[in-house]
Amino acid sequence: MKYSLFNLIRNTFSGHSRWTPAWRDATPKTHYDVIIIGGGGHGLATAYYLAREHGIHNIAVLEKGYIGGGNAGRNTTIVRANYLLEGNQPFYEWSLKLWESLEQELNYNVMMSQRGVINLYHSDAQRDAYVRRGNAMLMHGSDAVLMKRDELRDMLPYLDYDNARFPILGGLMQPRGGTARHDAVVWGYARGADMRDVDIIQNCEVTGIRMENGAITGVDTTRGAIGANKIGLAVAGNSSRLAAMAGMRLPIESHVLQAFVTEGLKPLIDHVVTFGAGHFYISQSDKGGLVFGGDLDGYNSYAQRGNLPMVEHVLESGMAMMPSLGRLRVLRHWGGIMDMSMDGSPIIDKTPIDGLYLNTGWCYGGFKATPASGWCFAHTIARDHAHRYNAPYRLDRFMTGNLIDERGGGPRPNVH
Amino acid sequence: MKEAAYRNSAGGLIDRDRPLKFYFDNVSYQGFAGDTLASALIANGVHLTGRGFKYHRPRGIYTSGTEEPNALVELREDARREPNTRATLIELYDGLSAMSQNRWPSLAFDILSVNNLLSPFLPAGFYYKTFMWPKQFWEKMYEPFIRRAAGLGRAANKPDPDRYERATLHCDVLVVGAGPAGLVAALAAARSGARVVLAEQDHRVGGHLLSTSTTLDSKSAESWSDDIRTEIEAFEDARLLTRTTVFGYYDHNILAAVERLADHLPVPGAHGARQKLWRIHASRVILACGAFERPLVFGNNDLPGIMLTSAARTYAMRYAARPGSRAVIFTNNSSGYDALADLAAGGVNIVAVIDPRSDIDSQSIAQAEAVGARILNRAVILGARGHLHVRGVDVDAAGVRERIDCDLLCVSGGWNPDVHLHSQTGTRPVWSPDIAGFIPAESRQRELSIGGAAGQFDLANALITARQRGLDAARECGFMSSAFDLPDVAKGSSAYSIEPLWRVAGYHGKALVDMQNDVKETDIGLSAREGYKSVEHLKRYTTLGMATDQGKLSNVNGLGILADELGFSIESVGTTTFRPPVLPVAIGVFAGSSRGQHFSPTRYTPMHDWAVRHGAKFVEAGQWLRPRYYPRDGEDMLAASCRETLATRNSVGLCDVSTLGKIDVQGADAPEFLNRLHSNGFARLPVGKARYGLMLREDGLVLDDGTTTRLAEHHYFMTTTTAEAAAVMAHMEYYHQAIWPQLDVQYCSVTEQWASMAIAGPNSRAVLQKVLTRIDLSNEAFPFLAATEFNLGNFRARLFRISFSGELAYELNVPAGYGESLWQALMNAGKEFGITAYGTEALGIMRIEKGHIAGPEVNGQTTAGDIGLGSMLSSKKEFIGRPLAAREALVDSAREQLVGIRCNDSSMRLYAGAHLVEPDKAAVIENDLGHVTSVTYSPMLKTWIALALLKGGTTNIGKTLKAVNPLMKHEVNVEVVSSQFFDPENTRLHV
Amino acid sequence: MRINCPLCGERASDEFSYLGDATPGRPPSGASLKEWHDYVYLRDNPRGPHHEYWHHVGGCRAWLVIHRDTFTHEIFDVGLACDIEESVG
Amino acid sequence: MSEFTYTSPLAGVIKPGVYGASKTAPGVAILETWRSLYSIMPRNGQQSVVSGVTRERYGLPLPDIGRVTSNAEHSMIWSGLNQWMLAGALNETDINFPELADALKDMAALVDHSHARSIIRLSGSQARHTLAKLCALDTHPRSFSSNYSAATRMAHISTLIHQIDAAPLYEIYVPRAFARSFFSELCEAAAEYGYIAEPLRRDP
Ligand SMILES: Cc1cc2nc3c(=O)[nH]c(=O)nc-3n(C[C@H](O)[C@H](O)[C@H](O)COP(=O)(O)OP(=O)(O)OC[C@H]3O[C@@H](n4cnc5c(N)ncnc54)[C@H](O)[C@@H]3O)c2cc1C
Ligand SMILES: NC(=O)c1ccc[n+]([C@@H]2O[C@H](COP(=O)([O-])OP(=O)(O)OC[C@H]3O[C@@H](n4cnc5c(N)ncnc54)[C@H](O)[C@@H]3O)[C@@H](O)[C@H]2O)c1
Ligand SMILES: Cc1cc2nc3c(=O)[nH]c(=O)nc-3n(C[C@H](O)[C@H](O)[C@H](O)COP(=O)(O)O)c2cc1C
Ligand SMILES: [Zn+2]
Repeated sequence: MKYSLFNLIRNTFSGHSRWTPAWRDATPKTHYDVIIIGGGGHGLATAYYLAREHGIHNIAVLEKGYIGGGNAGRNTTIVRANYLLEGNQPFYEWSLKLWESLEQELNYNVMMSQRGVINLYHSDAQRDAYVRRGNAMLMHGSDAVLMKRDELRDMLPYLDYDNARFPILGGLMQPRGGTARHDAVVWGYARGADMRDVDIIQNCEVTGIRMENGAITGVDTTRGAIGANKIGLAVAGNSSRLAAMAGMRLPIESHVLQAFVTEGLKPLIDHVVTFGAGHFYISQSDKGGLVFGGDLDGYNSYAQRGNLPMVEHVLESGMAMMPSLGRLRVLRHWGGIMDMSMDGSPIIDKTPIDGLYLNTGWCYGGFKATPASGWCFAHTIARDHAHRYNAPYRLDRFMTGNLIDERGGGPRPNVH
Repeated sequence: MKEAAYRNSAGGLIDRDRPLKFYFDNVSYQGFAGDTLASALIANGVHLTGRGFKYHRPRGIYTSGTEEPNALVELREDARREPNTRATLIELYDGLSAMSQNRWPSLAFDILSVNNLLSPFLPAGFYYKTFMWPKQFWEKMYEPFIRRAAGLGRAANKPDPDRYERATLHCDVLVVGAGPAGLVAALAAARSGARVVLAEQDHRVGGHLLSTSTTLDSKSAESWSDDIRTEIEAFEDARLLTRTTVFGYYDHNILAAVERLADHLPVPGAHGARQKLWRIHASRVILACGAFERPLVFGNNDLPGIMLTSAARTYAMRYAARPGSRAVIFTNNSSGYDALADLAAGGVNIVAVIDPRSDIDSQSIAQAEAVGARILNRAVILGARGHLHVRGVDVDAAGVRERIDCDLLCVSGGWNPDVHLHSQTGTRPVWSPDIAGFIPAESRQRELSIGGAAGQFDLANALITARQRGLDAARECGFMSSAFDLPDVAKGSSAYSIEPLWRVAGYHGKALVDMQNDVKETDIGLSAREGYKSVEHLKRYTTLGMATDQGKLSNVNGLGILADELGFSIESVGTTTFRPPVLPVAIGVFAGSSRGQHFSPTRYTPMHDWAVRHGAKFVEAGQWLRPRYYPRDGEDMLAASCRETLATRNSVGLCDVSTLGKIDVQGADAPEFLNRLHSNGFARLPVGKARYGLMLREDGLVLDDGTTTRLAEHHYFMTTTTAEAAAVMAHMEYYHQAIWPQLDVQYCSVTEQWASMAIAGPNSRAVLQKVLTRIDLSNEAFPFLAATEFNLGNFRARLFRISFSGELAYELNVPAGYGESLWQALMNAGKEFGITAYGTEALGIMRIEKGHIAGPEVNGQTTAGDIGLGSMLSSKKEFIGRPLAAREALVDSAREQLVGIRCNDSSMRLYAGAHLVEPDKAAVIENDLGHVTSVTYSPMLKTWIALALLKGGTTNIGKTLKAVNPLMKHEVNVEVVSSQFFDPENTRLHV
Repeated sequence: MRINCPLCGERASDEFSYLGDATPGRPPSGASLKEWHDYVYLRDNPRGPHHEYWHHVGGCRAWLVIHRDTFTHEIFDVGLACDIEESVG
Repeated sequence: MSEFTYTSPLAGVIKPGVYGASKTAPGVAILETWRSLYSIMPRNGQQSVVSGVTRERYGLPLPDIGRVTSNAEHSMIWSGLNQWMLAGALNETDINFPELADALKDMAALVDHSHARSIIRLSGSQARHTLAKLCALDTHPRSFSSNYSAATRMAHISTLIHQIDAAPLYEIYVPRAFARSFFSELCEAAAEYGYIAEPLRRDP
């Protein structure tokens, strides 16, 4: 059923009893042209674009739990395209463009809100690095604004300008950056895919990958074996486990990243603000909670649960950046399992196994990538070669040295 | 000030000798010490305390504890304003002021309550279906409106003026909750001699017993509890923390608790913190957190004047405050009857008990008869009546409808054991049909629940288990003791019995499941119909359980209704995930004292005070503070640093370089170790010589650079950059310990031991010679890269002839405590040459003039070749990073490589971060050739110069390019030159 | 988490820094580029027991090899990296 | 006598007096001290030989991990993996470095750290509670007592702590550059109990 004000009103008069499911609860068929493993944003978007752009409809998305229960459902919802390197910026700019018309495209309000993303800088070296990056963004056709301390003070009066250990000197802002309602993105893509006949199968964990003569034939799942010509992995933090089922080792480690939300408040923070002297970033959700996060806990984990030292560390940064936060209360904090890659950039590529495609390495930046990731992955699966936007995201780039290392952290996933 | 009309004249745990004045919405009232804000409001007959989140329906005090969804207020004012504070948890203090929130213009008349009328159009998730057209309207109109309407209280807009602290506690046994179960368990463990911590969020011990007239060994609950408290506190190794909520359960039995040291005071005392964060490391944990009473879901169940039965009992007994005069009880379980006598004793006239069950045990019936209340069985309340307060209820008793007037409606839907902390350990609670609630599952950590938290609602039995668990926990930690006698519990109640009722069929009005987030019973059905069937989807689609109470009241009812809708059992529906904190916790306390200047420690060099006295401006270099420049009257940074540069290049300058990392390396295999660490060779470095070294990471990119000096056959002294000092040390430790432990090498950081100063410039030798009178500093005796160690005064010092500035220069290291004195001596000695202290800016100018790389060039993305050091990769030996440095893309000659650039027009300036394009090309990425890394004005060349990373590197020398900086709306033509701008032959070094 | 450092005893995990998988052995001299690539870049990354390097930076500065479950975070064993490497040879 | 003067890292920062909540009965005493300090790192397989040398010279064998051997003047403090700190007498420079270096030649690396650490003596009835705010070490007498040492982080700073007696009296070794930050955190932690502060009694 189309979502519109008209239909909302019409349904009101029938006591909202006629709304149809946003997506069917499909039962697995015996065979699909394409199986996407992972019902997160990326997996569902991939299925959506496969159906919409490439006319493939015999598709299943297999999700071990409930759709959106992975990182798609636990991220801090920041959408931006403020990358430095040539390998990254065109992809993320394309993603941002897709975001800008996503609600109309999906007929689902994902509450994309271009509130502006501001990265603070605290030293001349940091400023220079931001100038380099801002210029790269502009040269790629994105938007970027360098803000001086006084301009920031007017715009973000609540920051600590006067007693900070690392004084705020300015910031790099991307006005088109912002936030989106994470769950709605998942549900919107699920609904869109479902309308194009994609089977969304929840509570269906893939436990094995079937191959014959080096080519994919299907998967084993907790709901039985399912045949497939092609399989796309979009399982974020679980990528290594799935790849292992196909006998592959990946340049990926799984790490826990925590996020936090406060009690609901009247409007306080209008932008997304990122602290440059520690790991901290914050925005306010439409519901009023301040949503924030920081750095990885630092060790490999599949627990979706972090530990106290990082909680303290994140909030130290929060207080250092914005000392009026002191009396607001943390309502809840949780963790998600990040697919941290060896250079901090993603991989969207074919694998050496015929019919097996890989989408991983999103680190803590994959939410904003959702539309373009699905779009490029669908292209790669359908056409068997990369689109120009994901061409740099090759699996063999560590072998050739074509690294895409924005932070220069080297092969230590926990520092990216 | 109004009289407290609903205060009973006797009873209660309040101090009637200490009356307190307080304000709610600017009206003043009176309460007593011992009151909470909620109890004091009730004593004053104030029930309307807030408005619902979405429909702005009037709301009153619903509970007496942490689960309160409605009575949320803005407490205190100005910088101390605390939004969303639960009235039920605030201890009254004199002058307390609280405001209601989320209403306009007033609590009783709230404009947005039209939402209540519009509510049919605003079911769960309506916003996903609309507000999409026209596209621009979302950000300009809809969203700002939604945001203003959403949220509850207003945050303070000034820095929090209070202090916070953090501390760590270690114990054998942590007991959470000092209700009867926790008290007994803690006592048992403490008597065994174990180190015990007992944490209780209330300011008194006794738990729910304080709300009852229960007697133990014929003592009142409070005196029995206080006796145990006294005994526990007498143990040297036991510690009772009151006003302390344990809110987080982390791995390996680390728990987090917040102690509210001053929230019951107008302001914290001098030197006192507002709150303290405890990190508790416990060998064993006993959870005795009790249970929460469950609401019932029927029409208008959110009207003020409706509250949990246990809350009404608490107000009546503990606070001597009458929550109403004429009460109806709606209960599906025996505990509702247990409260009757206490309510009646508290002056509440109970007219009827509405019970949906057909069989009611005789004990319960007797309890009702004792207070003269009618029992209506097989009965439910269809709806409550009233506008701003409940005035009556519509009852359906086995098909017979009846209206009963009342001003208090007490509900009890059964009890939910508080499994929150238990569930945080990564396990999920399990359904117990016996109590119709979730109880703890098997433990993942060394943790057990007792009492109400374990679903044990029989006090006498709970105490027996509590004692046993306390003894067991202590024994497991190696402490033995025997059981002790437990009190006789006056037995007035029946065994707990319940028949779950998730919702009343055929109710009228709205039936709220989550009162704070305004989730209605119908929303759950809608969610299920629309495919949001998983509990997690239900939660996210409807926001059930996402409010500040995190579903403490609403979740289980919601699950029950969902299970009904889907035709599943409640256990197969399961719970959502429990997350810390158990109760919302102030951000300030997590940060403790680490805020403002205390956010991160500051490192000071030995010469810091001298620099302060001489007017230096400082710059942060990691945690260090370094003198940046030493302005003289009115100079700005550029003028000062140019003067410092010229003084150095023309005569002599002195620079504090103590922040460089310094590592002492010794041992038989020291030469071999250094050889493996560096891309160039160190094994054959002569004793008494320094050499510039380069280190790669294992992936072949540059890690760091620095000089290393051989002090003796098996003794080297290494320096690193300031930024990478810690990383290099850890890198060495890793390779030595984890990869090559056979190497006989010993090393440690000596960064802190040495004050280091660079003395540079043509007159540096002359100045130095005046101080180091006994060393021959002539070029022959002490040439470039020479190093020596010697006695100076009563200490050892080291001298190196190395140069970052490109001048004749030395680095002198003396023990840190003598740094300032030596510095002063050099300044004195240099007076005749006009010696000038220079800071990091001048240092930067000189290094760029010389084309020396630093942080912007060694940024983790560059290879040795990129930064012009390709020749430092030895082909004769193995070293870390060598194999992977050879990857095709890393040796591609088209990579961006180090060059110098300068402005053709000396009046034009350059900016770091600009990109390079051909002069006639546009600033678009297709034309991008590289970027500018480090920029300075060169006082020697009298123009702006820069280092850059440029595709093709030095093959471009002589070309004209354009440095484009669209971000700063700037561009300028530049010439590509060698990165060695000044004295490329290094003649000045060797004089 | 609490880590039982063989030298310092039990300490909170924030005194330690983490490096990663301790299973792969550093390739011998003369190893191929592929071997180096696999060593530096590829990981098993299991959900479950995992041998990993931690550094007691805030304490004794020993590098440790910790056998830890990446799902439950349970620690089975902690050893000094130098002892383990020495015994491997 | 040297023509050069020593400056303590806390010079001008630590001022004698009584501070914080309780001026009459302060619970904590903070005293700046000085000792010469040498770190001793035995060569591979030389630990017992080195221990023999230090026993012979000072009566101080290398202690076990986490322990300290001491006599009236000196202490030998375990300070980390394969590392011990020889601490000289209070406020004296009494260890002959070249001589000791010679005695340990080819047996151990000896590194002068005398200026690398700021040393704070901490005592008083509330010393343990104060430490609980600075570090996560369990200072209960059952876990940590006289002649124990630990390398641990306090207020984000890597430190070495040595418990001297059961009073308790502690010595905390703080990297020199961090001394001021450490001192200010220490004062912040002790303020609740009140504290006496005393600067270095005499220069080395
Ligand atoms: C705390 C946190 C904050 C973040 N903040 C941001 C941010 O602000 N901006 C941003 O851009 N990104 C952010 N991210 C990153 C972003 O959330 C992820 O990169 C992105 O969501 C990953 O893609 P996904 O949505 O497809 O992954 P997921 O949602 O994790 O999808 C993977 C799915 O695969 C399923 N699965 C796994 N194994 C199997 C199996 N064997 N069989 C079947 N199904 C399986 C999982 O259950 C899961 O649902 C953050 C992440 C976290 C955890
Ligand atoms: N339905 C009922 O009749 C019912 C309900 C609850 C308790 N009880 C009776 O009480 C007996 C035992 O009571 P109990 O001691 O288990 O519960 P209790 O409710 O008396 O005590 C729990 C205590 O824990 C404290 N607490 C809860 N969470 C905390 C936290 N995170 N941090 C610090 N303190 C926390 C509470 O403030 C309270 O004082 C039961 O066996 C039963 O007889 C009966
Ligand atoms: C952007 C965002 C906002 C959130 N806001 C709330 C909130 O207001 N209340 C709440 O209880 N949880 C909120 N959550 C957290 C979720 O309840 C949940 O913890 C998170 O999605 C992870 O799932 P899990 O805890 O079920 O594992 C929010 C999560 C996100 C990502
Ligand atoms: Zn250790």
